[in-house]
Amino acid sequence: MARSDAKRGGGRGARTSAATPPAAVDGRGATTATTLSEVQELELYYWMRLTRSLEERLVNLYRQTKVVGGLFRSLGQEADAVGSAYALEKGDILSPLIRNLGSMLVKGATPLEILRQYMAKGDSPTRGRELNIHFGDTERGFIGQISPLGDMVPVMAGVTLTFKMRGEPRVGLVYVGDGATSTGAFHEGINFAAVQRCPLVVVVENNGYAYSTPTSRQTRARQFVDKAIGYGIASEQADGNDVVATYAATRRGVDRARRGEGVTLVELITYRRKGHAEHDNQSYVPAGEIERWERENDPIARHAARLTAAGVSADTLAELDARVLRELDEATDLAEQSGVPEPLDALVGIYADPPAERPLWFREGKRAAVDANERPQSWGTFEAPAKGAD
Amino acid sequence: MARSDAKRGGGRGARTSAATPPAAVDGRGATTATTLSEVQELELYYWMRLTRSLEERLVNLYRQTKVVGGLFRSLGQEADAVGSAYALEKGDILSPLIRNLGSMLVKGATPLEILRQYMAKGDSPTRGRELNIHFGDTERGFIGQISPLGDMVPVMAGVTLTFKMRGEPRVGLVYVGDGATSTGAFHEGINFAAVQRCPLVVVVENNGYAYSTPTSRQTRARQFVDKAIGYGIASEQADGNDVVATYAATRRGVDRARRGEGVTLVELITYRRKGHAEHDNQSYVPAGEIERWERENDPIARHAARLTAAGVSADTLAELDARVLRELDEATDLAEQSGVPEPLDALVGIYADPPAERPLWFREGKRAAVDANERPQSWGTFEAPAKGAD
Amino acid sequence: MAEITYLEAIREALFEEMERDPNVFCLGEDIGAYGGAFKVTDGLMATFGEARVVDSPISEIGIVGAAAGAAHMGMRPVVEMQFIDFIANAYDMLTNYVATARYRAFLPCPMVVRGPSGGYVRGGPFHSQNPEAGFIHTPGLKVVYPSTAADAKGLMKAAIRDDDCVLFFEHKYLYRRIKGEMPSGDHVVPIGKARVAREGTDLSIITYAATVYKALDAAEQLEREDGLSVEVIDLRSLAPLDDEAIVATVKKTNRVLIVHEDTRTGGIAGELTARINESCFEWLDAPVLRVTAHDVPLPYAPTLEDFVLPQTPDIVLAARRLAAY
Amino acid sequence: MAEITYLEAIREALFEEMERDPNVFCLGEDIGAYGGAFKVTDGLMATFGEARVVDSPISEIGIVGAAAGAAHMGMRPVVEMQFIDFIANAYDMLTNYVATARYRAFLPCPMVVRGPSGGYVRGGPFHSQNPEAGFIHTPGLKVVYPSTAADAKGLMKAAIRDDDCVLFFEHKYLYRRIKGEMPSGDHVVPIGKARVAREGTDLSIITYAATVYKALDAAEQLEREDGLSVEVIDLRSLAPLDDEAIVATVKKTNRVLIVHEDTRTGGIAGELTARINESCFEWLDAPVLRVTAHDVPLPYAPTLEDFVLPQTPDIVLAARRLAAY
Ligand SMILES: Cc1ncc(C[n+]2csc(CCOP(=O)(O)OP(=O)(O)O)c2C)c(N)n1
Ligand SMILES: Cc1ncc(C[n+]2csc(CCOP(=O)(O)OP(=O)(O)O)c2C)c(N)n1
Ligand SMILES: [Mg+2]
Ligand SMILES: [Mg+2]
Repeated sequence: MARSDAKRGGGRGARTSAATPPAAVDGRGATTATTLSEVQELELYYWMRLTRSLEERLVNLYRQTKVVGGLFRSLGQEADAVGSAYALEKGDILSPLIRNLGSMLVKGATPLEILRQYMAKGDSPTRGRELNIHFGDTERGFIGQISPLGDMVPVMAGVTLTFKMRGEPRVGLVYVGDGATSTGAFHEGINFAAVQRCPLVVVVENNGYAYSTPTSRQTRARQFVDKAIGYGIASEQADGNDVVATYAATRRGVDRARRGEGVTLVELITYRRKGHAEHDNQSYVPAGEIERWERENDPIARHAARLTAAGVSADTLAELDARVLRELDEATDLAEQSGVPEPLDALVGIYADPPAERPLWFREGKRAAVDANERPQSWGTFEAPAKGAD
Repeated sequence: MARSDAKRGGGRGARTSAATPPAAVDGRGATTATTLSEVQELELYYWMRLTRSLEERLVNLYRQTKVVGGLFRSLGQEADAVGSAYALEKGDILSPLIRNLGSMLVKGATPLEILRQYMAKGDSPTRGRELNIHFGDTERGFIGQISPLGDMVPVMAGVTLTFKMRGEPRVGLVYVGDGATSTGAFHEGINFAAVQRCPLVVVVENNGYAYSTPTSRQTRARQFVDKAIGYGIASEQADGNDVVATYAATRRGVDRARRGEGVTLVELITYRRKGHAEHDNQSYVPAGEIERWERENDPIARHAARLTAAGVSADTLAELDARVLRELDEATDLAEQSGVPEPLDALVGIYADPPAERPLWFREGKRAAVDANERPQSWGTFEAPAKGAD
Repeated sequence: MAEITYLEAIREALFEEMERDPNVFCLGEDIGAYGGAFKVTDGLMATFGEARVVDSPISEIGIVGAAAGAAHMGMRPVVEMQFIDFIANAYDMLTNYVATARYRAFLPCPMVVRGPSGGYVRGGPFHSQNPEAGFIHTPGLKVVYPSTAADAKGLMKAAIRDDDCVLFFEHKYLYRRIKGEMPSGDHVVPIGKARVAREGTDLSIITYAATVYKALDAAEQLEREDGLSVEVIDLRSLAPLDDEAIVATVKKTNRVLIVHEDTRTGGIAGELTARINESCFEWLDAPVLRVTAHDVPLPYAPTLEDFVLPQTPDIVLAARRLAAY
Repeated sequence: MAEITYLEAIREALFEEMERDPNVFCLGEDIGAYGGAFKVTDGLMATFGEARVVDSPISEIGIVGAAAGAAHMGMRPVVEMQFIDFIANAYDMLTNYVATARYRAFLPCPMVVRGPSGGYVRGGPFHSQNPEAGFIHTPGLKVVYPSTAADAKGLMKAAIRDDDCVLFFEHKYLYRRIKGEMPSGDHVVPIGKARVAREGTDLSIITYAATVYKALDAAEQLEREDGLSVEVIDLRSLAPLDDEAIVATVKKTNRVLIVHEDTRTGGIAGELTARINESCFEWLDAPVLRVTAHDVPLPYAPTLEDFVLPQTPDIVLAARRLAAY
């Protein structure tokens, strides 16, 4: 495939590409390769490692109470996020969910952005307005999610309808969890896209749980690909913990979309090894289940083993690991230096016109009614706010 | 089967049953018969004929502007409504849609109620509050629809969840059109019922159109039964213009539900021979399509032919037809005598407590601000309001 | 110039905007081949083709969401709700997704959601609603509700050109009953500006949509029978509200009656009263009164509907009370 | 008697009502085995079994609709929205189906929809909402929003026993911060009755939920620093409103400040102002003022959230202005 031209032919290209996100080529020239070069497989390794280490970094910051709000992990799901996003070309657009940090990184989101975002900094991508990885950049090709699940499916139907209307050879990809398939928005969106034959890939990340709810209480379908039949669309199913298989299955859907053959539902089977968010103790998970997935089916370990078997040296991988950490150290230092948002910025940009709201009269002329985190005396003993679910 | 005990064994039982709705037996004793006796087949004929003639009567009243609001026909779909409802037992509950006048009649709604309802009379089942056939009676076993399509699916999921929770051997049936399958409510409701294994039958009436929209623009699925796969539920498909086949297919779903085996999606293939409502001129229908269905596939004509072939005399059918007209004449006379609702009744029963709202101060003490149908002078020349779609 | 109806004025605006800007397209149930339940989009598909007049499945969440996605990509979708009542199905998509897009994600979301609204047509509880209150409450949305043919056209053009989401409520009672001449040229009515429908000095009636005509009739009668000079303000835009025009009329007449067809509790009259109270308390010679529908789902039978909805005699009675205060 | 938290008080009410009435059952996402995102329903499944504590798919339309169906059949479902923000997804089902069921079809619909609401918790735009305005606007629904632990319990019991649908908003900031003793016996707080949270004679603050505490703090400060006697009314019920209590406090103090955490435009303060204006215009010595959130989606960063939401100093400033008027 034509991806990351600039780095072809050099074994160390992967690391180069890692420093700056791969400059993927124009979608129009895209081939339909579903096999990958070693350089590309090393890129996949890098993105997965970056995802995991970045989340580990966030855990540290969370424990230091530097993260505002909840922290969401994709531990064990890095392959499904990275492999699927990697199937897109420049110009294509994806809409990530809370487990798709990896997809966003592949699409060019930077660790610095993620860190600032989680720490609610004033120079974060949403200037402190939105949580965690809820942000986007249509230029780089990802659109930020909102919390109500399923809503991004109709939105991405509209994004890809536009591609089709304009005759652009671009493709969209939207993620939904096993849980989110139960929403009306998912249904209306995928059905609309199917009827309109939008160039859209719908990736169902079946990670076994929606918060505490096992898949068996979410649907009676044997498997999520069965839903494709009811929508009259194509489907693919893959082992979501095999990054190459994930890539290939998604790529088939992407190619189909680009050929004008409409929607594909891709089911990626994976497993959520951490709780819904950091506060969740996973009491509802059968004993041993998590450990078994960790032991037998870690996507990074599996990919590393594949690379090693293919002759990649342990040093090469270790260097990539070290580079990831270096990059994260740098990003963390920078992120910690950022300031908090200026209160008055809260009133800017609700509309294009007027460009800002005026402060209410009882605030007029003041920076804010409270500069510190004000708390009524009558509220009694302070307890830390429960970290909300997403 | 155990239906209409009281009338078994008498060839003229059908007509007797027609006068008073059949006193169906207790569901608990229900057998699982999917074949019908001649008496029962005559009942089916009667209900279909009653449906059609009642609608024809309504057309006359509509032309005389005695119907308030739009008029909706089920011409050509009488078999799908009647046959499916006939598969239920006493104690079972169905939720009809706008094409299910026949289902309601089978469940005990009377022509008089329907006529009063369409004419917005004060003694109509909703006392003039709701349109056309939007009414119900949980005792007799039908729950009134609301206009937003799909909403009755979750509601019937809850009705049947209750049957299950209480261990009652009752079954629910909910109708949706081909168009309504595109709604989020349909999806969330059928999925919920599937997961909970509610004793629910979901009948998709595929009549080729949703208002002007052909099925091909509603879904890419080859057929609606394919949707059952995506929900992991059972399905049945039948010729909706064959009242006996419709009955049998639905009955299999009903029996499955009663056995505790959860939801069945029944697709009934039929055709909407009239427009969405009386005002719709069906300009979007390919030439000859309606005529072909009328000529080749009229459900009443087909059933009459079957009965005749089975030895039922033309006289028997003609007597049933005559009886229907007699009943309708009586009902029409009565309905026309009914008065309009008392204005103050508009304020009664929004809540159980308080039992009524008080008239606003500018109305206090007055029957109404206007007794006639007031119209601002400034509105210019009067044109009749467009009869709204449902 | 010939007069055209309120409905034709909307259609004319759609035609002209689609001609002007290839990014404008229409999306909705039965709007294409059939031309819409009320025929507002009649002829559009024949002129602009299926790609720009998209007949959708029955999926209000789906089409509002799809419009948002298209708007992010630079399109300017106009979505029809077959009846505005079904906008309730898209409440999450509109209030959570669309309204916040610019603020939380810097995503432009220029789109119009339009549909037949309002009562007096024997439409019953689900074909007569006035859902504005649930939306003016949401920062990020704009809401307009014209009463004249010229405003219907001019506001539709403004709505389509606005860089944010505009909910465009069309009063179905007015569709074919109201006619007007179209101002020549590119007639755009700015969002956020009220209109003085009638000048007066003794008291002000603030209203919008169909009840503008009831207010005008009442004003006529009050002038004739009571010698009262009544000013009638047609808000036209409900979000943002034209505070200047509201303050001006209050300071002029010192007596305010608000009339709306929507139910009473939580209707927009409350917000207007609060604003008047905050900004013009000293100018008020009487309490701000409101004539509204009763707090019930709108029933279908004529006697019931007419009782529940505000009528001209109600306005006359309330205005007299106010004038005598 | 030992104090329990606001959250525990809700749980206690659920326990007691489920014990009392076999028709009461709970329905929601992650409420069973997990006990709910905030653990409100913790222990219910262990006590009452899976049949009465139903873990549902992520389907707010589905579960609200199913609750309505069950309610028609004589059950008394209590539905949890994992965060109240997602009630927007069920807006059609609640406003069109549930709210009208009794009126249009004589179908009883006794059900409770409850969920964690409100801000001050760094929850961002979709985990902090106060959606009351969109629902008090709908005839047929009741809405309560308690501020104390005892009211949380007593109102939950009243809500479950009410023969219509009650939306029960729980302020998540108060969940574990507020404690109180439970009155003994079968403690039911009637819906539609406000509470005088503090007696005063110089001015009235009308509020509810978390801002009750901000108002109380402000009252304290105003007494200390200004010698002002401030009455604080905790509405508790937002639909129906306790007009009697509102009128009583206005006639007593003649000056009213309304405080709510919800955004300003279209918030409930408008309705309150209209009612006060209509019924007590002559008793008002000053305009009714309101301290509310700014009209923006609620941002996540503490500096932004604190700026957008109403704070004690805002109330103090506004009250001083009002007292000096
Ligand atoms: C409409 C809606 N309802 C409820 C929630 C609360 N919620 C957030 S995440 C979640 C579980 C999501 O599960 P799944 O879709 O499987 O995604 P996963 O977290 O497993 O990746 C729930 C219930 C929500 N965000 N949106
Ligand atoms: C949620 C919603 N959107 C739109 C409508 C307007 N509407 C009423 S009936 C109808 C077509 C229904 O078609 P289908 O479900 O196939 O039923 P049929 O009329 O063919 O029996 C539409 C679009 C509605 N009632 N509800
Ligand atoms: Mg999941
Ligand atoms: Mg149909």
